[in-house]
Amino acid sequence: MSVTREQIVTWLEKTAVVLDANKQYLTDLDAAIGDADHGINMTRGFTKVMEKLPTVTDKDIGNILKTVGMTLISSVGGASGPLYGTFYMRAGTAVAAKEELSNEDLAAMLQAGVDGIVQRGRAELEDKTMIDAWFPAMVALKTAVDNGDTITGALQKTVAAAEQGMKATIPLKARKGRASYLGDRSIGHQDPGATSTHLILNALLETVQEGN
Amino acid sequence: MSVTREQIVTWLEKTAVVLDANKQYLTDLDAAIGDADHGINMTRGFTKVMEKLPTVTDKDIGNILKTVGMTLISSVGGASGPLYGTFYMRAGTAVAAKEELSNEDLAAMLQAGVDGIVQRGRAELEDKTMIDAWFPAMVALKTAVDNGDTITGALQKTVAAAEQGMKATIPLKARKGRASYLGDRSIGHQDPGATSTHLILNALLETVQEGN
Amino acid sequence: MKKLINAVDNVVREQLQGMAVAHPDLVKVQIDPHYVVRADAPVKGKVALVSGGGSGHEPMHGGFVGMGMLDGACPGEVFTSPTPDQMYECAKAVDGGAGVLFIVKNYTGDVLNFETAAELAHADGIKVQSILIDDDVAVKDSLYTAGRRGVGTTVLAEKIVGAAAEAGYNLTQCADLCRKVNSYGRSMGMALTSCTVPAAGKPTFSLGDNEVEIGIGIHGEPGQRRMEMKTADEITEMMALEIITDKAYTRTVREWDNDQGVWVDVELVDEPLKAGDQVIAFVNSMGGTPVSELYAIYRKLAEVCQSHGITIARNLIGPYITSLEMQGCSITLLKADEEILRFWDAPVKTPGLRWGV
Amino acid sequence: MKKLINAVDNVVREQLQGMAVAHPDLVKVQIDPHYVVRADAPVKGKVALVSGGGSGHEPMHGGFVGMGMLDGACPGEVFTSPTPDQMYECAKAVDGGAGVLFIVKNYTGDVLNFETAAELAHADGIKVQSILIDDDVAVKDSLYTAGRRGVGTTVLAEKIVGAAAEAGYNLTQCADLCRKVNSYGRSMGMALTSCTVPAAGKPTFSLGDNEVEIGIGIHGEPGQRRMEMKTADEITEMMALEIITDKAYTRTVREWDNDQGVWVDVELVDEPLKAGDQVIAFVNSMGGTPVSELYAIYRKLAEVCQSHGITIARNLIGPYITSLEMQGCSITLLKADEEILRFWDAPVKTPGLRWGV
Ligand SMILES: Nc1ncnc2c1ncn2[C@@H]1O[C@H](COP(=O)(O)OP(=O)(O)O)[C@@H](O)[C@H]1O
Ligand SMILES: Nc1ncnc2c1ncn2[C@@H]1O[C@H](COP(=O)(O)OP(=O)(O)O)[C@@H](O)[C@H]1O
Ligand SMILES: [Mg+2]
Ligand SMILES: [Mg+2]
Ligand SMILES: [Mg+2]
Ligand SMILES: [Mg+2]
Repeated sequence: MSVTREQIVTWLEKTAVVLDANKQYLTDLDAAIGDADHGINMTRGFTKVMEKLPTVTDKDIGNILKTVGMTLISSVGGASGPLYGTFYMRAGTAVAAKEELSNEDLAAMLQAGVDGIVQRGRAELEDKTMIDAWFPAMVALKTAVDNGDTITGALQKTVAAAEQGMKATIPLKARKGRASYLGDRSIGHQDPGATSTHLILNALLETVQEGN
Repeated sequence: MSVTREQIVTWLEKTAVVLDANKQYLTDLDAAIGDADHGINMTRGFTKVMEKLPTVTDKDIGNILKTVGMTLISSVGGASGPLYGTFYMRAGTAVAAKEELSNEDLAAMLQAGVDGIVQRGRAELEDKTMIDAWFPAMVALKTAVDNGDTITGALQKTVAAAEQGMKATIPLKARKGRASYLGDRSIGHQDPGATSTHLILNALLETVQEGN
Repeated sequence: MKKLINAVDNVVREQLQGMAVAHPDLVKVQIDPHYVVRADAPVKGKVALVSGGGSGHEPMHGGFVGMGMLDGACPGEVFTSPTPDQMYECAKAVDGGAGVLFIVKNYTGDVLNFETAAELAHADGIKVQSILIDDDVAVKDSLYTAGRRGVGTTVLAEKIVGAAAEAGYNLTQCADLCRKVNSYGRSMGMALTSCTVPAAGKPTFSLGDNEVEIGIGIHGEPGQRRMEMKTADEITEMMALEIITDKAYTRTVREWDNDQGVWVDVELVDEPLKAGDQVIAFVNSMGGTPVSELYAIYRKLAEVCQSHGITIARNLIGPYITSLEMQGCSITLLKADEEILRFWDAPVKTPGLRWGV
Repeated sequence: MKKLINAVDNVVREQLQGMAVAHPDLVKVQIDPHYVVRADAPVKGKVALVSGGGSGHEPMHGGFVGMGMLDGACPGEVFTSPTPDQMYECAKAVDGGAGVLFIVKNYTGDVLNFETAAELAHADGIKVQSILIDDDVAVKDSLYTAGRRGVGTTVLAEKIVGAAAEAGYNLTQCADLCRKVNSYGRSMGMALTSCTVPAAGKPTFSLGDNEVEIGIGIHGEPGQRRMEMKTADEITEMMALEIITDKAYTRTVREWDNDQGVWVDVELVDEPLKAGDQVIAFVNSMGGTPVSELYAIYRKLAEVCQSHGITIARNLIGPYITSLEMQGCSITLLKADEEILRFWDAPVKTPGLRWGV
């Protein structure tokens, strides 16, 4: 089993669609504990990605992902721009020159991307950021791949872990990003970045499920 | 029958009370077609009048009324300050040195005051201003006095004429003061200045009725 | 009502006290009766400019007191004309022997109270002239109204005539220049929201989510008409066109004849703007509209002017003549000749407007 | 949502275009990527100051570009940090050979994007230093938060360091002065109303008729706490006391080491204000609060400072670092030594701040 270049492209397209569909939702989450722009930021970024994508769909996966990262960095701004941008840049570097990805490649790609986010943003688990979704998702994928799960099975566990991590941000008190200024008032709200992370991973699962 | 100095003082006290009680009402009328301050202006003025009044209650009526006029001019501002101020100044001049007023004195006093308002403000009948209450009231008083009515009877007709004039401002289109800027939009609203004029004259009637 | 105020009765006084502690180098503030004069008043031999009106339009007028602009300002209660004794005391405090020019916005209250003040000052031997600002094109005729309101041109007149007085113009020259500036200036305003007079405690009018008031004055009063919300470009174009295509405006005003000591009726005519004219363009916030939105307005205004052959020689963009916290804006176009531009560019040093020094 | 805008996607661009037509003598505006540089950029041999951040804080930063203040400003989308390529292009456009100082407000987005920009500029051979402004005392600890936000002190730092650069300070001297100004400055803000981000179309939060937010930042985010509306005096005293009694503040920040081309962690400590200190007092409107209310605030602030032995040497009162049309205010006290006062008084000529020239 493997993930093809075409599937990576489909994943990115699905991501653009799902973020757009959830633009208001993500922005509302950000209004509660941030500055009411996360959905707007992500849609602006992935609209640009969709403009750029046709120019690189014949390139290798590493190249495609790096283009996505650079596009996000230069069009999103805010905290999520450099963080998601770094994710795709590092993910792309990890799978440089590949035309399709084995399950192990996919796990390595996710790990490299998440490491990049942590290095840039210096968030730790339970700081109530996107890391609370990315990190358990990455661990779940690695474990499932190590256990020899199918790609679909592995990604189901990945998305489930991301969803759980996302929901687990609700009771947390934020320690990074704008939400941290609210102190206790951040408790009881779901982190917008963790929510977009879950949507992105779920788009990957759906892509792979359709391919089977 | 005559109006005593004490009754003039009572009239002014009653005026202060009734304007204060109608502060919100007058301001609301002004909000509709002006700048939402007529009640505030009138109360500010008559609060000052009440402060000054004790220092002149032993003076003659002309003196008392001129003090009221000067106090209004120097404390109200707006359009109503100089207009009502002029009314009391001229009224006071018309009854200079008197300690009590015959019915004829009262009619002459009102006429002098109203003439003063017209000279300053240059409003004509049906311009939708306080003149629409003052003018018919003045005519009614003069006619009643000429007919030999009692003071109470004459003032009842005066107040009735003022009230009718006040209500007659409702369908008018304003041609003077702030309301004139509204053009047709001023139609359907009662003029605040005509309303305070009616209240002031009614306070005089009540004073005289109590005295009997 | 939520405002950063204490007791509503103290609003004006406390703002003046704040101004006094903030700018002792620029102004002196007198409380009861309230007026603001420049720190070095009276300036001997210089014509003194005095303006005034209701409070709630800040920085106008108190914020325009200082070198190169006003010598004195008389703030009334919020949106209520000041009283003659304020104006008279202020005139006495600033007269440096060369006379006092009253700059009066055309509202019944302001006009009547300044009339009495001029009479009082004259009786006291102070040379007085009084010029009316009536530039609001939203008021169409003067026969069936109190005449055009004084709005945006007031700020420009105070700056320009202030510089002329500083440069040594005598009282008649200052009055003539002020009359010219008024006749060259035209304004139009609009509101997105009402404002709340502190003493009233609630908004003066209410507007639907999709409504705006067009042709408002500066006192939170409703405008000439209410219409559906439109884009900034459409609103700007509409207002700019009302100004640019406004016809000649004729009316009779009372002016003070200082020699005779009487009021005389004079007929004034403002000529329309025309292609080839240079202007000072003034985009003003009503108080609650941020400067960023004014720049979007200015962008379109420049386009409309250009397409009508009108050159913007100078501009002023910001909250200068406001209606408390009202959201909205006004546009003023002032035809500018060499004399006007020269005095516009001259140094000014006031709390609210400063350059060249 | 009612605003004087056209399509929400064009808001920032059209405001910049308006600024370009309004002030060609002061600034040049670049569209896509967006940045504003002074009309005479690059100024040879002078350290160039670049700041930036989300739009919606106007006049900051674009309005502070010009002689004696910023060389360049990078506006992001409304309340969204700009991107590294804007900053990098802007740095290239203003570098006059003496290097570029980035003045960065401490928000995760601004910090991360400016970090990338510094790396890009350095790789290009441009000397870069980057100083963080983190002056908001409403954020209590830095261990469990993203650290204090950069608010009012930013405006003062841009003015003061801008004058120093104009006077010939080299890059390190400018960076040191900027770090000092930041460590001497403390701010606190509050909101009466929310603002509405154009792209969101509705207010970010809603407040009851009798509620205010205390300890807000400048992005329409809710504050540190919500409380019942109080008088201007009570609110002023409360904010002033939080600033004056604020303890020493210690945190670790990343600074760019231009020689090594690496980020290094440095520990910074801000010492508290104390009796005998001189300050620059800055009373700022969040955009929708009129200047008249700021004067009432200033009046009380002066009283509170005096009773704590703190002398206000200079002041700035008006809307300078705003949150769109939000009603509310912030107070900044900046301890001022002779160096700071000298550069504060130096001439400045920008669309948003001008004196001495
Ligand atoms: N230091 C950080 N590390 C990881 N994620 C972060 C960090 N700071 C913020 N985030 C994420 O960014 C999200 C906010 O993104 P966005 O609203 O687009 O940017 P901004 O906060 O600049 O407005 C938060 O919900 C959080 O998940
Ligand atoms: N020229 C005038 N002549 C007579 N009355 C006038 C004139 N102009 C205005 N008024 C009266 O003044 C009233 C408004 O007074 P007020 O609200 O106190 O002053 P302002 O209009 O200055 O706010 C109007 O309702 C009208 O009756
Ligand atoms: Mg956000
Ligand atoms: Mg009124
Ligand atoms: Mg009034
Ligand atoms: Mg943001």
